[in-house]
Amino acid sequence: MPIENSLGFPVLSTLIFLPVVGAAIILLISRKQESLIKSVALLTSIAAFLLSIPLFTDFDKSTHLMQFVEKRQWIPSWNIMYSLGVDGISVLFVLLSTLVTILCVLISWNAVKTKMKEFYISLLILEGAMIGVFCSLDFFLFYIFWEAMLIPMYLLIGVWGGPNRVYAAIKFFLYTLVGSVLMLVGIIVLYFYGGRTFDILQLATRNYPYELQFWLFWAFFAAFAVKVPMFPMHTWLPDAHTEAPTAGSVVLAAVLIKMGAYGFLRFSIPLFPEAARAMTVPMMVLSVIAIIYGAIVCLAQTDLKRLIAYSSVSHMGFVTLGIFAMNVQGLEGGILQMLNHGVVTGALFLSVGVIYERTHSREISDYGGVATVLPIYAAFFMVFTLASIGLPGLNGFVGEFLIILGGFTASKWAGAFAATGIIIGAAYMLWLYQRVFFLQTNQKVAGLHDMNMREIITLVPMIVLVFWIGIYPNTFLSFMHPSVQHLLERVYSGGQGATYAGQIAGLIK
Amino acid sequence: MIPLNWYLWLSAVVFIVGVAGFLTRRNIIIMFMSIELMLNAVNISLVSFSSFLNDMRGEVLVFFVIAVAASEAAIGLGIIIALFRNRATARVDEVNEMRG
Amino acid sequence: MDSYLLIPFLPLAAFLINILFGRKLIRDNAHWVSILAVLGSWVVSVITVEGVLHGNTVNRDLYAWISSGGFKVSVGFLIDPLTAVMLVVVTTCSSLIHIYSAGYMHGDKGYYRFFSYLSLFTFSMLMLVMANNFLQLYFGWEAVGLCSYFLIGFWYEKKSASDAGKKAFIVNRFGDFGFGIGVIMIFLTLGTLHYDAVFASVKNLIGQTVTIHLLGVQIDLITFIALLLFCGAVGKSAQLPLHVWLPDAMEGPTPVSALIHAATMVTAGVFMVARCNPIFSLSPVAMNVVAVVGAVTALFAGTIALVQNDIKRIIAYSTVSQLGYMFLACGVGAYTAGVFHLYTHAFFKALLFLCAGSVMHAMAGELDLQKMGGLKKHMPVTYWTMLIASLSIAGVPGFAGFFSKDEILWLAYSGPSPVGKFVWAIGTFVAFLTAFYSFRLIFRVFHGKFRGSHEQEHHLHESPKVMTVPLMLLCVGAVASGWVGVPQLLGGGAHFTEFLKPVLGHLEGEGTRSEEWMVMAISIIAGLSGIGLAAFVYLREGDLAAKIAQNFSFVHRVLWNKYYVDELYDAVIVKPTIWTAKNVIVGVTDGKIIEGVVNGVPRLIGRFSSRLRNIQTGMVQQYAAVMAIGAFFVIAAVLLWQ
Amino acid sequence: MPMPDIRPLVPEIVMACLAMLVLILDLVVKRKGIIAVITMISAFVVFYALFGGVRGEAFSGMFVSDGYSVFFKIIFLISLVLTTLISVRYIEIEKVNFGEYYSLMLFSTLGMMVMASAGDIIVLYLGLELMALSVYVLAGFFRHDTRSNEASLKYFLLGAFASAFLLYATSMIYGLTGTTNLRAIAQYLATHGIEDNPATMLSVMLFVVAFGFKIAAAPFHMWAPDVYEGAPTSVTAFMSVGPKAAGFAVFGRVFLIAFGNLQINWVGILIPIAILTMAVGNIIAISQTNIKRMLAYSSIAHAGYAMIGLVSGGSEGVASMMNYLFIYAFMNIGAFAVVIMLRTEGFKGENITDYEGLAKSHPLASALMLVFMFSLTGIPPTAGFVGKFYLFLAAVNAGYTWLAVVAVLFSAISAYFYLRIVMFMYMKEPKGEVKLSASSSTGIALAVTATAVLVIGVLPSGVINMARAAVLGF
Repeated sequence: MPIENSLGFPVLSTLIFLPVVGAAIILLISRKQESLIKSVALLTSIAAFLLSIPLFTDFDKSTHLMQFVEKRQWIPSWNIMYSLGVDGISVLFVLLSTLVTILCVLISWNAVKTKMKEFYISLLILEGAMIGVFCSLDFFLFYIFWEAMLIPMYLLIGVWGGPNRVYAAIKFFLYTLVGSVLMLVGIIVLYFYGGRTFDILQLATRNYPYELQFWLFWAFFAAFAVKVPMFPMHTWLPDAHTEAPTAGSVVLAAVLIKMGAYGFLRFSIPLFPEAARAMTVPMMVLSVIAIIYGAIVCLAQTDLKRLIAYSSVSHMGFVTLGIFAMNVQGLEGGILQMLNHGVVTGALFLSVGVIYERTHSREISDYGGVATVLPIYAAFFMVFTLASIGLPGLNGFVGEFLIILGGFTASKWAGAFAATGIIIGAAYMLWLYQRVFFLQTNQKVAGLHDMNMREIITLVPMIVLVFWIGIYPNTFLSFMHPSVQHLLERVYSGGQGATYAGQIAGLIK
Repeated sequence: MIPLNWYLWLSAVVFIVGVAGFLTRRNIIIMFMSIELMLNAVNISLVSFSSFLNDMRGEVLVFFVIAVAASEAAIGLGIIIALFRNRATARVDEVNEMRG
Repeated sequence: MDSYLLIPFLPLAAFLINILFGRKLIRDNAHWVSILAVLGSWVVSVITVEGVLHGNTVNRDLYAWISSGGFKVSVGFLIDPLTAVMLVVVTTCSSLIHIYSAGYMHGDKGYYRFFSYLSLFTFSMLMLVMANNFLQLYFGWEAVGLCSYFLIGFWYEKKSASDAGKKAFIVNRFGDFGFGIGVIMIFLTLGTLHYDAVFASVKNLIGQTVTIHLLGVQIDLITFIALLLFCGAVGKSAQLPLHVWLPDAMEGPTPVSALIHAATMVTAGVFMVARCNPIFSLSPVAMNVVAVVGAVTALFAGTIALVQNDIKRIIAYSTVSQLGYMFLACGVGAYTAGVFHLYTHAFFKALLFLCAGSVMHAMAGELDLQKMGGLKKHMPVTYWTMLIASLSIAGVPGFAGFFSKDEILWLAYSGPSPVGKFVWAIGTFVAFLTAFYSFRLIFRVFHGKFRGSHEQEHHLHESPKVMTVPLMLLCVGAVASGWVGVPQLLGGGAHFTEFLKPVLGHLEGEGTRSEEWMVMAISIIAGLSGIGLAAFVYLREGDLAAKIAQNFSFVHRVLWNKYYVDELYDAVIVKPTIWTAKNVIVGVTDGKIIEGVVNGVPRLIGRFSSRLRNIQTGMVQQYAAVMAIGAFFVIAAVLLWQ
Repeated sequence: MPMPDIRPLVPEIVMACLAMLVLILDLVVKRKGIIAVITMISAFVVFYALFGGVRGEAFSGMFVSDGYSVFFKIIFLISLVLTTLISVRYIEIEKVNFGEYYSLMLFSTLGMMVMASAGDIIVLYLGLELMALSVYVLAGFFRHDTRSNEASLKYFLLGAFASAFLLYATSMIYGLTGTTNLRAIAQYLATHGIEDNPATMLSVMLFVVAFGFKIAAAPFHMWAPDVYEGAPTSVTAFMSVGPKAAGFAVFGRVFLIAFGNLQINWVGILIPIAILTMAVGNIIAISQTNIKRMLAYSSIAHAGYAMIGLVSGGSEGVASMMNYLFIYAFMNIGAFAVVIMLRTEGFKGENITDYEGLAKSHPLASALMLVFMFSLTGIPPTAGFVGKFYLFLAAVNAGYTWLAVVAVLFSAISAYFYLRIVMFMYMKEPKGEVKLSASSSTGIALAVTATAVLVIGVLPSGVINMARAAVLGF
């Protein structure tokens, strides 16, 4: 039973639809009033962020139950409810989404010059859909948001992206769609087995036969693994990240790919606990491959954004490793690392956007000596680089450490191999930093002006988060404890798959 | 009395002749005639069933079929004429502007 | 208010002030902020150490850092005698080097940046030594590595400098990989990361083993943990085989080499091993590994130092060698001796570096021995201080290095360690080498005729007061710091050992007094003969050194090229990894296989589509035929199926 | 002989009268716009008659007015109104602004209505021919355009060919059961146990062929691309919705009522046909360059999806199929409305590349096209998703999970060619200036279809309940 909304107004609905309303207002503004369009977009995103702050402050950290719940009849014919709520796993991502949108609006302020109206409409609708994904407690509603997100994202990449944007956009769309539709069938099958309901919380209390769990796990896996992306379904990511405009890359990195991992946490594991337990081994193997593979690929990249994109593959490998370690540290580390990755990689893409706006080049070899020309920028980028390679005291470390701890608990080999990712991580990030910021000043960057106030304001929230999570992660970890505990109770509540999973786990330990 | 089967065989044979004609003849008019042949094959079997079953429905349907065939003929010929005016051909294999 | 908190946080504040306001507002006054902060730390440290001397140790958690399930770790501080020693070393050296830097770095465009990094380093190092748990130790461990990265690559426009910084960081990561896993193993087996709890319960692990399935090996659990932890120490303290970063690290400004790569950061490994002595002591295997690695490194680096011409690199190899000495001590169980050497070494090695810096200052950045000579008359202060430092490192009696080195050698010789005699022999030989190369440096730089260009000669001058005063102060340390640990044999009180005994225990050597005299005599002889040989080779006219090099050209070449270790790593690790990344992973796996499927399936469908559309010929009769065939199949299927 | 109860027939009678009235009015009214308005008014009148009218059977069960038929008739009327709206300007541009156009549409709608209500194969046949004959003419309405001629001819020849199959099947089932009434056939088959009779199966399969032709299911779909491409765009829009829905209406009624007991037998054939239909439609559509032809293939594919509902059977299956056709009417005609706007004087605008950069010059039209394309793909929150979702729901419910998997994979493939239009509109630079033949009537059609697509996408309850209620009396 979820607990009542303590705020007295439907905060989640407002959060979802406020950006949509903002988009509608922009729709009515004349195309020529560019600054008005931008201001409305900015105000809407700030309003949404302010509105999401109560989720942070009024959240009851002592319970795993859903909070700020709204539940209304929607499509009674199929027993579909309009049902929203957040728990310790999802609440942080709602906040991240609202924050990131503001930053995206800010970073696009001068970068987007064509079809500005459509751009901000897409961005705001995307925000609404993202928040919807994290809040939905009904499968149908969830799926609607999950897929609806594709439309604005497709446009963001395809319309405002780089030279190869069309290919990247279609690749992104089809890749994700193929995964999602399989999940759709899975959802429908679950609907019938779960007593004709789409209510996620109800479905998560039932026990399904192992055979069914097995197939549904893989159906859901198709959707989530593509989104994460897990090896070997990752190749859409570098193209999409690289070709997308800065705001698109940021949203993709910061929020969108978190949804895959979120899906594992919210659906795959609680709905199919036995299958999830039995599948720990392949999942962990894939995660570890992703960590090392993604990192090694980074060593061979010559494109700034592509490198960061591949580093996402590696970092998300940590996340999935943590999730499928299926213990407190792994799960909490995984969730925290999702947040961290959102902050850090989002910030890195924001940073790349800053310089891209000036040089219009993504080639690493076009840079060099940027630290001399743009010292403030170099400092910001350095912090994010360090966070990305998991320096203690910054956010990346806490997540990665917990994940490796959890992974090591589950399987020593997984933990050990994952840790090698940190070595390679340092290598490629520092190499990148060296090639871009150090060495003699490249003629192409000489004379560029340093970050302006708008850009600094864009990055400061990320810096604050990097340090906050790094120095006092308990603020964020404390949100998760009850929910993760509850999840683990669900996973280990026994069943047919347990013995099998036990055998496998014994083999690899 | 001639057994029902004979009628049915006749009907089937005529129908197949109609199908074969439709598939092989290139002249649109002849193809059209083949369709008429197929319809008449159906008529044969309907009438014979009707008589065999002592039921009026079959014969009623036959009348409808004849009537529809007549209107079909009118429209069909109209279409053929329109085509002939524009293309000056009645060969069906020359009418393949749209394909793929 | 616990005043000890000021020790790390004053430098942190200085860092923040400098990094935020340094570029625009503070600029050339950046050193004031940092120096005041570090002097403040020093004062508080001294007061705190005073407290420790009176038994006021501190062990307190500041706040819960990470807690997740059963995993709980705090930010907390432990101040016990071992920490106290480190506090003295760190704050003293740091203060002096801060002051020295104000002169040395004067006029550099990154002035504020330099001082903010120095402050950050001081903060990190203090967090490292004051940690009361492994994770915070790890924090400090990585943070000092970061500062090292920043400072090595301080002149980032130079490719060699930024390369060296990167190398230092990455090589250290290899060590930290083991260290991190060691920490995780500690948590998994003992359920906590706090020192007191870990050290109290580590005995419970005796007899447990850990099996590495895929390799089919069974290892004693404590040994496993100890060796993993030691991995970290190997990286941070530049022991074999992860020593390669330290010589390159000399690309950084000289005060940095003195502070980070001689006095403090690189000794963190020794500190950690000493800190973890309850773990190491339970594993004879690990102890022997530590001792042998230390000894071999000492020898290895000492031999390389013989032939190098870059003055900073010589001192760097000397540092590697001396660090090996410290591990040698720890490995034979003489933790106090190791820490004692750490303590004395900090002073004389920092002094050596600062003197080298002073020489560089005079030589406009020149580092090559072959272009120097006869500097004695131009820069007397530098000469005398450096001479004293060299005497100290050579183990000449009365100087600080003598006491610590002698204690190590004696305990190695007499201690219970099975490898003790072996490492003693190496240690003694290394003492000879050390004396030789140190004095080679002195003689080549300060004696003889000047071999550089005229402009350089014209430019020669003694460094300003702001630099020479710290030299002189350090000089006092290089001589007197050893006097706190004068052995009983020489009538001293061995106060240092007594002070650290509660933390590190005390190893009693088993031997007669005459044996003890003998060991001491041998080490003195080794040192003096080294000096003598150096004088014989380098003070005389004629090119004896070149002739020797010629006659042993193979050995010389191997040593000159540092045993080709860098080349080996490049060929075995760096190049293959990059090659694999480019040609296998990106080229084949990602590019051909995965992308092949991803793009291939749609392409296949597309091709199939353009084939399939040809069925639609536009011919009505073919359409009808398809229908008829379809009908036939439908009917046939149904009838056959029945 | 008493007067039969003809009240259930009132809508059809009204429709017939109005159609003839339009034909006559054409002689006196010069402004054809008025005819269009009258056509639409007729549709609303019939609509009213339909809702206010009496349900029940007439002519001893030969004509059935039940929820099922009413639902389909609503689809027909909607497609009639929408098609009329988009035709007004179009046939002016094409210079075929004749009144017959509208009366033919009315007649064909009448034929469909009769089909939907047919309780007897004879009535079914009559309705079908009335619809077909009108559409043959409509397809060839551009008398001077060879492509229109060709479309008309192909449709006519193949249509007549298929009709012959239908009649042959009818004669066989008549011979076997002695009746042409659907319920009587079912009863006879059930009581006499001739379900497994080869002749019965032959007849059933011939029905599959005939109806498969009407709904353009592979391999009986071959006419569709050519006819859709050659016919006037407005007629194509009409054909792809109305007659197709009518085909499904009779398909459903004949197979689920007359051959309901034989379901296990014919499902085995319909499943491969459905899959083949989806495959052919979706795959060949990828390589099309003419938008009408692409939409023709897309329409084939959608028939494949709708067949899933038929395969699933039961009230849920049928309801999902009806729901889908209802939604499809809006989204497809909406898409055609945009296509039709590109046709201007001297510019055909049928090529896919004509859409390049459309978003720059015509953002609103592009946005609407985007909505329709995503709806056809089945991406929420559009109606197309709801339609597919219901179909899959029914399929899984009936145990055809694997069929749902196949269908979703094909719908993922379909995303490629629908998105290509969006890509051309939004992600390419315009080559030349493209004008749109905007008119208020097209505008209304677009507004209605887009609203419907989005509203049903978010609030589908009404439509679903309507479809479910319609199936109840079935």
